[in-house]
Amino acid sequence: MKVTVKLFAAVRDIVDQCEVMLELEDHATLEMLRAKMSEKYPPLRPLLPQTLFAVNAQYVPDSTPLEENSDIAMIPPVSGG
Amino acid sequence: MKVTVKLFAAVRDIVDQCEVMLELEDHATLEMLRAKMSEKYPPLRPLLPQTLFAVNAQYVPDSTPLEENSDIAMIPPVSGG
Amino acid sequence: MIHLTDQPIDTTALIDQARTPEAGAVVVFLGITRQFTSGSKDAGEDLTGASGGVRETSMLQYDAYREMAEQEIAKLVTEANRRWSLVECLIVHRLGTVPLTEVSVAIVVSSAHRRAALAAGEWLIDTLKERVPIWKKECWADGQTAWVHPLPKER
Amino acid sequence: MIHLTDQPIDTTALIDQARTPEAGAVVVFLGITRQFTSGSKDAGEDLTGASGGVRETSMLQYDAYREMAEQEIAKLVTEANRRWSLVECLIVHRLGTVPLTEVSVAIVVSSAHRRAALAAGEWLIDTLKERVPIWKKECWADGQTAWVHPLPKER
Repeated sequence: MKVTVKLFAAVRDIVDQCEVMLELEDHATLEMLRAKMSEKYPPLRPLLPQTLFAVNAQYVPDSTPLEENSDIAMIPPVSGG
Repeated sequence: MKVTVKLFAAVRDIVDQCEVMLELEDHATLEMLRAKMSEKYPPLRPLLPQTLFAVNAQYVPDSTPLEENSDIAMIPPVSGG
Repeated sequence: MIHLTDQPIDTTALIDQARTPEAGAVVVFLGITRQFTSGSKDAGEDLTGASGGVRETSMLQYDAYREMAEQEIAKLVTEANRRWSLVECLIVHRLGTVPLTEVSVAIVVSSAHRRAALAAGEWLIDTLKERVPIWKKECWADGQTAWVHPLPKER
Repeated sequence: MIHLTDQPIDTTALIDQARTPEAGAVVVFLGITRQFTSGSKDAGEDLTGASGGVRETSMLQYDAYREMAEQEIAKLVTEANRRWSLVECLIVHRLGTVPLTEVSVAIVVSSAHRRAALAAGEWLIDTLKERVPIWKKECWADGQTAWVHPLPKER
Protein backbone atom coordinates (compact mmCIF):
# COMPACT_ATOMS: atom_id res chain seq x y z
CA MET A 1 0.00 0.00 0.00
CA LYS A 2 1.00 3.61 -0.52
CA VAL A 3 1.27 6.15 2.28
CA THR A 4 2.13 9.84 2.23
CA VAL A 5 4.46 11.20 4.88
CA LYS A 6 4.63 14.93 5.61
CA LEU A 7 8.06 16.22 6.56
CA PHE A 8 9.06 19.27 8.63
CA ALA A 9 12.10 21.22 9.81
CA ALA A 10 15.43 19.35 9.68
CA VAL A 11 13.73 16.20 8.38
CA ARG A 12 12.37 18.16 5.43
CA ASP A 13 15.77 19.73 4.78
CA ILE A 14 17.56 16.39 4.85
CA VAL A 15 15.10 14.64 2.55
CA ASP A 16 14.74 17.87 0.57
CA GLN A 17 11.00 17.32 0.06
CA CYS A 18 7.85 18.51 1.88
CA GLU A 19 6.38 15.04 1.68
CA VAL A 20 7.31 11.59 0.44
CA MET A 21 5.24 8.70 -0.88
CA LEU A 22 6.31 5.29 0.37
CA GLU A 23 5.29 1.77 -0.59
CA LEU A 24 4.71 -0.36 2.54
CA GLU A 25 3.25 -3.81 3.02
CA ASP A 26 -0.45 -3.84 3.98
CA HIS A 27 -1.12 -3.23 7.69
CA ALA A 28 2.41 -1.99 8.20
CA THR A 29 2.97 -0.14 11.47
CA LEU A 30 4.72 3.16 12.14
CA GLU A 31 7.63 1.13 13.50
CA MET A 32 8.06 -0.34 10.02
CA LEU A 33 7.75 3.09 8.43
CA ARG A 34 10.46 4.38 10.74
CA ALA A 35 12.74 1.53 9.63
CA LYS A 36 11.99 2.24 5.99
CA MET A 37 12.86 5.94 6.37
CA SER A 38 16.09 5.01 8.12
CA GLU A 39 17.03 2.65 5.29
CA LYS A 40 16.10 5.05 2.52
CA TYR A 41 17.54 8.25 4.09
CA PRO A 42 20.57 7.39 6.22
CA PRO A 43 21.25 11.06 7.18
CA LEU A 44 17.96 10.98 9.11
CA ARG A 45 19.26 8.33 11.52
CA PRO A 46 20.48 10.66 14.31
CA LEU A 47 17.06 12.35 14.44
CA LEU A 48 14.83 9.30 14.08
CA PRO A 49 14.93 7.95 17.64
CA GLN A 50 13.50 11.25 18.94
CA THR A 51 11.02 11.71 16.09
CA LEU A 52 7.33 11.12 16.79
CA PHE A 53 4.62 10.34 14.27
CA ALA A 54 1.20 11.81 13.79
CA VAL A 55 -1.63 10.17 11.86
CA ASN A 56 -4.47 12.47 10.81
CA ALA A 57 -2.82 15.27 12.79
CA GLN A 58 -2.82 13.34 16.09
CA TYR A 59 0.17 11.88 17.92
CA VAL A 60 -0.01 8.08 17.83
CA PRO A 61 2.23 5.30 19.18
CA ASP A 62 4.70 3.51 16.92
CA SER A 63 2.63 0.33 17.12
CA THR A 64 -0.27 1.97 15.26
CA PRO A 65 -1.19 0.03 12.09
CA LEU A 66 -1.44 2.15 8.98
CA GLU A 67 -4.05 2.19 6.26
CA GLU A 68 -3.90 2.98 2.57
CA ASN A 69 -3.75 6.78 2.21
CA SER A 70 -3.09 7.38 5.89
CA ASP A 71 -2.16 11.01 6.42
CA ILE A 72 1.14 10.61 8.24
CA ALA A 73 3.55 13.26 9.55
CA MET A 74 7.00 12.93 11.04
CA ILE A 75 7.43 15.22 14.05
CA PRO A 76 11.08 15.74 14.99
CA PRO A 77 11.64 17.34 18.42
CA VAL A 78 9.57 20.51 18.52
CA SER A 79 10.95 23.95 19.41
CA GLY A 80 8.06 26.41 19.41
CA GLY A 81 7.62 29.05 22.05
CA MET B 1 9.06 62.69 74.99
CA LYS B 2 6.77 63.42 72.06
CA VAL B 3 6.44 61.13 69.06
CA THR B 4 4.42 61.45 65.87
CA VAL B 5 2.58 58.41 64.56
CA LYS B 6 1.35 58.28 60.96
CA LEU B 7 -1.92 56.41 60.45
CA PHE B 8 -3.29 54.65 57.39
CA ALA B 9 -6.37 52.83 56.10
CA ALA B 10 -8.76 51.53 58.77
CA VAL B 11 -6.52 52.83 61.57
CA ARG B 12 -6.75 56.33 60.11
CA ASP B 13 -10.53 56.03 59.75
CA ILE B 14 -10.98 54.82 63.33
CA VAL B 15 -8.80 57.53 64.87
CA ASP B 16 -10.10 59.99 62.30
CA GLN B 17 -6.71 61.64 61.91
CA CYS B 18 -3.76 61.19 59.50
CA GLU B 19 -1.32 61.33 62.36
CA VAL B 20 -1.34 61.64 66.13
CA MET B 21 1.16 63.12 68.58
CA LEU B 22 1.68 61.04 71.72
CA GLU B 23 3.53 61.73 74.96
CA LEU B 24 5.62 58.70 75.96
CA GLU B 25 8.23 58.20 78.64
CA ASP B 26 11.83 58.56 77.43
CA HIS B 27 13.24 55.44 75.72
CA ALA B 28 9.76 53.98 75.40
CA THR B 29 9.52 51.04 72.98
CA LEU B 30 7.01 50.35 70.23
CA GLU B 31 5.45 47.78 72.55
CA MET B 32 4.61 50.62 74.91
CA LEU B 33 3.30 52.74 72.06
CA ARG B 34 1.04 49.90 71.00
CA ALA B 35 -0.36 49.69 74.56
CA LYS B 36 -0.91 53.45 74.60
CA MET B 37 -2.83 53.36 71.32
CA SER B 38 -4.96 50.51 72.63
CA GLU B 39 -5.76 52.46 75.82
CA LYS B 40 -6.48 55.71 73.99
CA TYR B 41 -8.45 54.27 71.04
CA PRO B 42 -10.32 51.14 72.14
CA PRO B 43 -11.91 50.60 68.68
CA LEU B 44 -8.37 49.90 67.35
CA ARG B 45 -8.01 46.81 69.54
CA PRO B 46 -9.13 44.15 67.02
CA LEU B 47 -6.58 45.46 64.48
CA LEU B 48 -3.64 46.08 66.79
CA PRO B 49 -2.31 42.52 67.16
CA GLN B 50 -1.79 42.32 63.36
CA THR B 51 -0.48 45.87 62.99
CA LEU B 52 3.24 46.38 62.37
CA PHE B 53 5.26 49.51 63.00
CA ALA B 54 7.74 51.34 60.83
CA VAL B 55 10.30 53.83 62.06
CA ASN B 56 11.80 56.13 59.45
CA ALA B 57 9.92 54.16 56.78
CA GLN B 58 11.45 50.81 57.73
CA TYR B 59 9.76 47.86 59.41
CA VAL B 60 11.17 47.41 62.92
CA PRO B 61 10.46 44.97 65.76
CA ASP B 62 8.23 45.96 68.67
CA SER B 63 11.20 45.97 71.02
CA THR B 64 12.75 48.93 69.19
CA PRO B 65 13.37 51.88 71.55
CA LEU B 66 12.04 55.20 70.30
CA GLU B 67 13.64 58.61 70.25
CA GLU B 68 12.24 62.12 70.51
CA ASN B 69 10.76 63.00 67.12
CA SER B 70 10.95 59.43 65.78
CA ASP B 71 9.02 59.19 62.53
CA ILE B 72 6.67 56.32 63.34
CA ALA B 73 3.96 54.72 61.21
CA MET B 74 1.36 52.11 62.06
CA ILE B 75 1.01 49.53 59.28
CA PRO B 76 -2.19 47.50 59.57
CA PRO B 77 -2.30 44.38 57.34
CA VAL B 78 -1.49 45.49 53.80
CA SER B 79 -3.66 44.73 50.79
CA GLY B 80 -1.90 46.11 47.72
CA GLY B 81 -1.70 44.21 44.46
CA MET C 1 12.17 54.30 38.63
CA ILE C 2 8.99 55.71 40.22
CA HIS C 3 6.85 52.79 41.34
CA LEU C 4 3.66 54.59 42.36
CA THR C 5 1.32 56.53 40.11
CA ASP C 6 -2.07 58.19 40.32
CA GLN C 7 -2.62 57.68 36.58
CA PRO C 8 -3.67 54.61 34.55
CA ILE C 9 -0.70 52.26 34.07
CA ASP C 10 0.69 52.05 30.53
CA THR C 11 1.25 48.30 30.41
CA THR C 12 2.29 48.32 26.76
CA ALA C 13 5.11 50.80 27.45
CA LEU C 14 6.40 48.62 30.31
CA ILE C 15 6.36 45.50 28.14
CA ASP C 16 8.17 47.34 25.34
CA GLN C 17 10.81 48.42 27.83
CA ALA C 18 11.32 44.80 28.94
CA ARG C 19 11.68 43.47 25.37
CA THR C 20 15.43 44.02 25.00
CA PRO C 21 17.78 41.98 22.78
CA GLU C 22 19.15 40.12 25.84
CA ALA C 23 15.70 38.80 26.80
CA GLY C 24 14.06 35.61 25.54
CA ALA C 25 11.02 35.70 27.82
CA VAL C 26 8.79 38.39 29.26
CA VAL C 27 6.40 37.61 32.11
CA VAL C 28 3.68 40.07 33.07
CA PHE C 29 1.43 40.03 36.11
CA LEU C 30 -1.48 42.47 36.23
CA GLY C 31 -3.80 42.94 39.17
CA ILE C 32 -7.13 44.29 37.96
CA THR C 33 -10.32 45.43 39.67
CA ARG C 34 -12.75 42.52 39.76
CA GLN C 35 -16.49 43.13 39.86
CA PHE C 36 -17.67 40.20 41.96
CA THR C 37 -16.42 38.80 45.25
CA SER C 38 -17.78 35.47 46.40
CA GLY C 39 -17.96 34.70 50.11
CA SER C 40 -16.51 31.22 49.87
CA LYS C 41 -13.34 31.89 47.90
CA ASP C 42 -12.45 35.45 48.76
CA ALA C 43 -10.57 36.87 51.67
CA GLY C 44 -12.18 38.32 54.77
CA GLU C 45 -15.23 36.89 56.48
CA ASP C 46 -16.63 40.37 56.92
CA LEU C 47 -16.48 41.29 53.24
CA THR C 48 -19.58 39.55 52.03
CA GLY C 49 -21.63 39.27 55.18
CA ALA C 50 -23.01 36.14 56.80
CA SER C 51 -24.81 35.04 53.67
CA GLY C 52 -21.58 33.98 51.97
CA GLY C 53 -23.08 35.13 48.68
CA VAL C 54 -21.65 37.23 45.89
CA ARG C 55 -20.98 40.92 46.44
CA GLU C 56 -20.54 43.50 43.74
CA THR C 57 -17.68 45.99 43.65
CA SER C 58 -18.11 49.33 41.94
CA MET C 59 -14.45 50.37 42.20
CA LEU C 60 -11.37 50.02 44.37
CA GLN C 61 -9.44 52.78 46.05
CA TYR C 62 -5.80 52.36 46.97
CA ASP C 63 -3.87 54.35 49.53
CA ALA C 64 -0.23 53.99 50.51
CA TYR C 65 2.45 55.15 52.88
CA ARG C 66 4.06 56.50 49.74
CA GLU C 67 7.61 57.12 50.85
CA MET C 68 7.88 53.68 52.42
CA ALA C 69 6.01 51.89 49.63
CA GLU C 70 8.44 53.29 47.04
CA GLN C 71 11.34 52.02 49.13
CA GLU C 72 9.80 48.61 49.77
CA ILE C 73 9.09 48.08 46.06
CA ALA C 74 12.65 49.15 45.22
CA LYS C 75 13.87 46.54 47.73
CA LEU C 76 11.75 43.86 46.03
CA VAL C 77 13.38 44.72 42.69
CA THR C 78 16.86 44.55 44.24
CA GLU C 79 16.09 41.23 45.92
CA ALA C 80 14.60 39.72 42.73
CA ASN C 81 17.67 40.79 40.76
CA ARG C 82 19.87 39.10 43.36
CA ARG C 83 17.86 35.86 43.35
CA TRP C 84 17.33 35.48 39.60
CA SER C 85 19.18 36.41 36.46
CA LEU C 86 16.84 39.08 35.12
CA VAL C 87 17.14 41.49 32.23
CA GLU C 88 14.42 43.93 33.33
CA CYS C 89 12.29 44.06 36.46
CA LEU C 90 9.58 46.73 36.38
CA ILE C 91 6.87 47.31 38.99
CA VAL C 92 4.21 50.03 38.99
CA HIS C 93 1.31 50.29 41.44
CA ARG C 94 -1.57 52.67 40.87
CA LEU C 95 -3.07 54.61 43.79
CA GLY C 96 -6.42 56.34 44.15
CA THR C 97 -9.49 55.07 42.32
CA VAL C 98 -9.07 52.04 40.06
CA PRO C 99 -12.28 51.36 38.06
CA LEU C 100 -13.49 47.88 37.11
CA THR C 101 -11.13 45.96 34.76
CA GLU C 102 -8.39 48.58 35.10
CA VAL C 103 -4.88 47.69 36.27
CA SER C 104 -3.93 48.33 39.90
CA VAL C 105 -0.48 46.75 39.71
CA ALA C 106 1.80 45.76 36.83
CA ILE C 107 4.85 43.56 37.29
CA VAL C 108 6.91 43.06 34.13
CA VAL C 109 9.98 40.85 34.25
CA SER C 110 12.23 39.69 31.43
CA SER C 111 15.08 37.19 31.37
CA ALA C 112 17.20 35.26 28.87
CA HIS C 113 15.48 32.00 29.85
CA ARG C 114 11.85 31.74 30.91
CA ARG C 115 12.26 29.99 34.25
CA ALA C 116 13.83 33.05 35.92
CA ALA C 117 11.12 35.47 34.78
CA LEU C 118 8.32 33.07 35.73
CA ALA C 119 9.70 32.45 39.22
CA ALA C 120 10.51 36.11 39.82
CA GLY C 121 7.08 37.28 38.64
CA GLU C 122 5.24 35.01 41.07
CA TRP C 123 7.58 35.82 43.95
CA LEU C 124 7.25 39.56 43.30
CA ILE C 125 3.45 39.67 43.43
CA ASP C 126 3.34 37.37 46.47
CA THR C 127 5.92 39.42 48.34
CA LEU C 128 4.48 42.78 47.30
CA LYS C 129 1.18 41.67 48.81
CA GLU C 130 2.94 40.77 52.06
CA ARG C 131 5.28 43.69 52.55
CA VAL C 132 4.43 46.85 50.68
CA PRO C 133 2.40 49.39 52.69
CA ILE C 134 -0.48 49.84 50.26
CA TRP C 135 -4.11 49.36 51.21
CA LYS C 136 -7.18 48.67 49.18
CA LYS C 137 -10.63 49.99 49.99
CA GLU C 138 -13.58 48.09 48.56
CA CYS C 139 -16.30 50.40 47.30
CA TRP C 140 -19.28 48.10 47.07
CA ALA C 141 -22.06 48.68 44.57
CA ASP C 142 -24.50 49.17 47.47
CA GLY C 143 -22.55 52.25 48.58
CA GLN C 144 -20.74 50.73 51.56
CA THR C 145 -16.96 50.86 51.76
CA ALA C 146 -14.43 48.78 53.68
CA TRP C 147 -10.66 48.78 54.01
CA VAL C 148 -9.22 45.37 53.29
CA HIS C 149 -6.89 44.11 56.03
CA PRO C 150 -6.38 40.45 55.19
CA LEU C 151 -4.96 37.77 57.41
CA PRO C 152 -1.69 36.36 55.98
CA LYS C 153 -3.38 33.25 54.56
CA GLU C 154 -5.94 35.38 52.71
CA ARG C 155 -3.45 37.31 50.60
CA MET D 1 -9.86 31.34 17.96
CA ILE D 2 -7.03 31.20 15.40
CA HIS D 3 -3.80 30.42 17.23
CA LEU D 4 -1.26 30.84 14.41
CA THR D 5 -0.42 34.04 12.58
CA ASP D 6 2.14 35.25 10.06
CA GLN D 7 1.79 38.82 11.37
CA PRO D 8 3.21 40.57 14.46
CA ILE D 9 1.21 39.63 17.56
CA ASP D 10 -0.94 42.40 19.06
CA THR D 11 -0.20 41.72 22.71
CA THR D 12 -2.14 44.74 23.92
CA ALA D 13 -5.33 43.55 22.21
CA LEU D 14 -4.97 40.11 23.83
CA ILE D 15 -4.48 41.65 27.28
CA ASP D 16 -7.49 43.92 26.79
CA GLN D 17 -9.55 40.88 25.85
CA ALA D 18 -8.48 39.11 29.06
CA ARG D 19 -9.33 42.08 31.34
CA THR D 20 -12.99 41.24 31.94
CA PRO D 21 -15.01 42.19 35.05
CA GLU D 22 -14.79 38.58 36.33
CA ALA D 23 -10.97 38.65 36.38
CA GLY D 24 -8.76 39.86 39.21
CA ALA D 25 -5.43 38.78 37.71
CA VAL D 26 -3.94 38.63 34.24
CA VAL D 27 -0.75 36.68 33.57
CA VAL D 28 1.12 37.12 30.30
CA PHE D 29 3.99 35.05 28.93
CA LEU D 30 5.80 36.32 25.85
CA GLY D 31 8.53 34.45 24.03
CA ILE D 32 10.75 36.93 22.20
CA THR D 33 13.70 36.61 19.83
CA ARG D 34 16.91 36.89 21.85
CA GLN D 35 20.10 38.16 20.25
CA PHE D 36 22.73 36.17 22.10
CA THR D 37 22.95 32.47 22.90
CA SER D 38 25.60 31.35 25.35
CA GLY D 39 27.04 27.85 25.07
CA SER D 40 26.86 27.03 28.75
CA LYS D 41 23.24 27.88 29.51
CA ASP D 42 21.49 27.37 26.23
CA ALA D 43 20.07 24.26 24.69
CA GLY D 44 21.87 22.16 22.12
CA GLU D 45 25.55 21.40 22.17
CA ASP D 46 25.73 21.97 18.45
CA LEU D 47 24.27 25.49 18.58
CA THR D 48 27.32 27.40 19.65
CA GLY D 49 30.13 25.14 18.50
CA ALA D 50 32.90 23.60 20.55
CA SER D 51 34.07 26.94 21.90
CA GLY D 52 31.07 27.25 24.24
CA GLY D 53 31.13 30.99 23.62
CA VAL D 54 28.37 33.41 22.78
CA ARG D 55 26.66 33.24 19.40
CA GLU D 56 24.66 36.02 17.82
CA THR D 57 21.22 35.51 16.29
CA SER D 58 20.02 37.78 13.50
CA MET D 59 16.44 36.46 13.50
CA LEU D 60 14.37 33.35 14.08
CA GLN D 61 12.15 31.58 11.60
CA TYR D 62 9.27 29.43 12.74
CA ASP D 63 7.57 26.71 10.76
CA ALA D 64 4.66 24.50 11.82
CA TYR D 65 2.52 21.58 10.87
CA ARG D 66 -0.24 24.17 10.86
CA GLU D 67 -3.37 22.05 10.96
CA MET D 68 -2.02 19.93 13.81
CA ALA D 69 -0.48 22.87 15.69
CA GLU D 70 -3.85 24.67 15.72
CA GLN D 71 -5.47 21.54 17.13
CA GLU D 72 -2.75 20.93 19.71
CA ILE D 73 -2.94 24.52 20.97
CA ALA D 74 -6.74 24.26 21.17
CA LYS D 75 -6.26 21.09 23.27
CA LEU D 76 -3.92 22.98 25.61
CA VAL D 77 -6.58 25.64 26.12
CA THR D 78 -9.23 23.00 26.82
CA GLU D 79 -6.96 21.19 29.26
CA ALA D 80 -5.98 24.40 31.08
CA ASN D 81 -9.65 25.35 31.44
CA ARG D 82 -10.33 21.94 32.92
CA ARG D 83 -7.44 22.10 35.38
CA TRP D 84 -7.85 25.69 36.55
CA SER D 85 -10.70 28.12 37.01
CA LEU D 86 -9.85 30.60 34.25
CA VAL D 87 -11.71 33.56 32.85
CA GLU D 88 -9.79 33.85 29.58
CA CYS D 89 -7.07 31.69 28.06
CA LEU D 90 -5.56 33.11 24.86
CA ILE D 91 -2.60 31.71 22.91
CA VAL D 92 -1.13 33.05 19.68
CA HIS D 93 2.06 31.80 18.01
CA ARG D 94 3.69 33.70 15.17
CA LEU D 95 5.19 31.79 12.21
CA GLY D 96 7.72 32.87 9.61
CA THR D 97 10.41 35.41 10.43
CA VAL D 98 10.45 36.88 13.93
CA PRO D 99 13.02 39.72 14.21
CA LEU D 100 15.03 40.45 17.37
CA THR D 101 12.93 41.52 20.40
CA GLU D 102 9.65 40.70 18.63
CA VAL D 103 7.13 38.29 20.09
CA SER D 104 7.02 34.68 18.82
CA VAL D 105 4.40 33.44 21.26
CA ALA D 106 1.90 35.19 23.54
CA ILE D 107 0.02 33.37 26.28
CA VAL D 108 -2.50 35.52 28.12
CA VAL D 109 -4.50 34.00 30.98
CA SER D 110 -6.90 35.67 33.40
CA SER D 111 -8.63 34.37 36.51
CA ALA D 112 -10.57 35.64 39.52
CA HIS D 113 -7.64 34.80 41.83
CA ARG D 114 -4.00 35.01 40.82
CA ARG D 115 -2.88 31.49 41.67
CA ALA D 116 -4.88 29.91 38.82
CA ALA D 117 -3.56 32.28 36.14
CA LEU D 118 0.03 31.95 37.37
CA ALA D 119 -0.06 28.15 37.40
CA ALA D 120 -1.86 27.90 34.07
CA GLY D 121 0.51 30.35 32.37
CA GLU D 122 3.60 28.37 33.34
CA TRP D 123 1.99 25.02 32.48
CA LEU D 124 0.85 26.34 29.08
CA ILE D 125 4.26 27.53 27.92
CA ASP D 126 5.97 24.38 29.23
CA THR D 127 3.46 22.09 27.55
CA LEU D 128 3.33 24.10 24.32
CA LYS D 129 7.10 23.63 24.06
CA GLU D 130 6.70 19.87 24.53
CA ARG D 131 3.73 19.10 22.34
CA VAL D 132 2.93 21.63 19.65
CA PRO D 133 4.45 20.85 16.23
CA ILE D 134 6.22 24.16 15.67
CA TRP D 135 9.91 24.42 14.89
CA LYS D 136 12.38 27.26 15.23
CA LYS D 137 15.25 27.88 12.86
CA GLU D 138 18.16 29.90 14.20
CA CYS D 139 19.48 32.35 11.64
CA TRP D 140 22.88 33.22 13.04
CA ALA D 141 24.51 36.57 12.38
CA ASP D 142 27.34 34.79 10.53
CA GLY D 143 24.84 33.60 7.90
CA GLN D 144 24.53 29.98 9.04
CA THR D 145 21.13 28.52 9.88
CA ALA D 146 20.08 25.56 12.02
CA TRP D 147 16.77 23.97 12.94
CA VAL D 148 16.44 23.60 16.68
CA HIS D 149 15.51 20.07 17.77
CA PRO D 150 16.04 20.11 21.51
CA LEU D 151 16.29 17.14 23.82
CA PRO D 152 13.41 17.12 26.35
CA LYS D 153 15.58 18.51 29.17
CA GLU D 154 16.66 21.44 27.00
CA ARG D 155 13.19 22.84 26.41
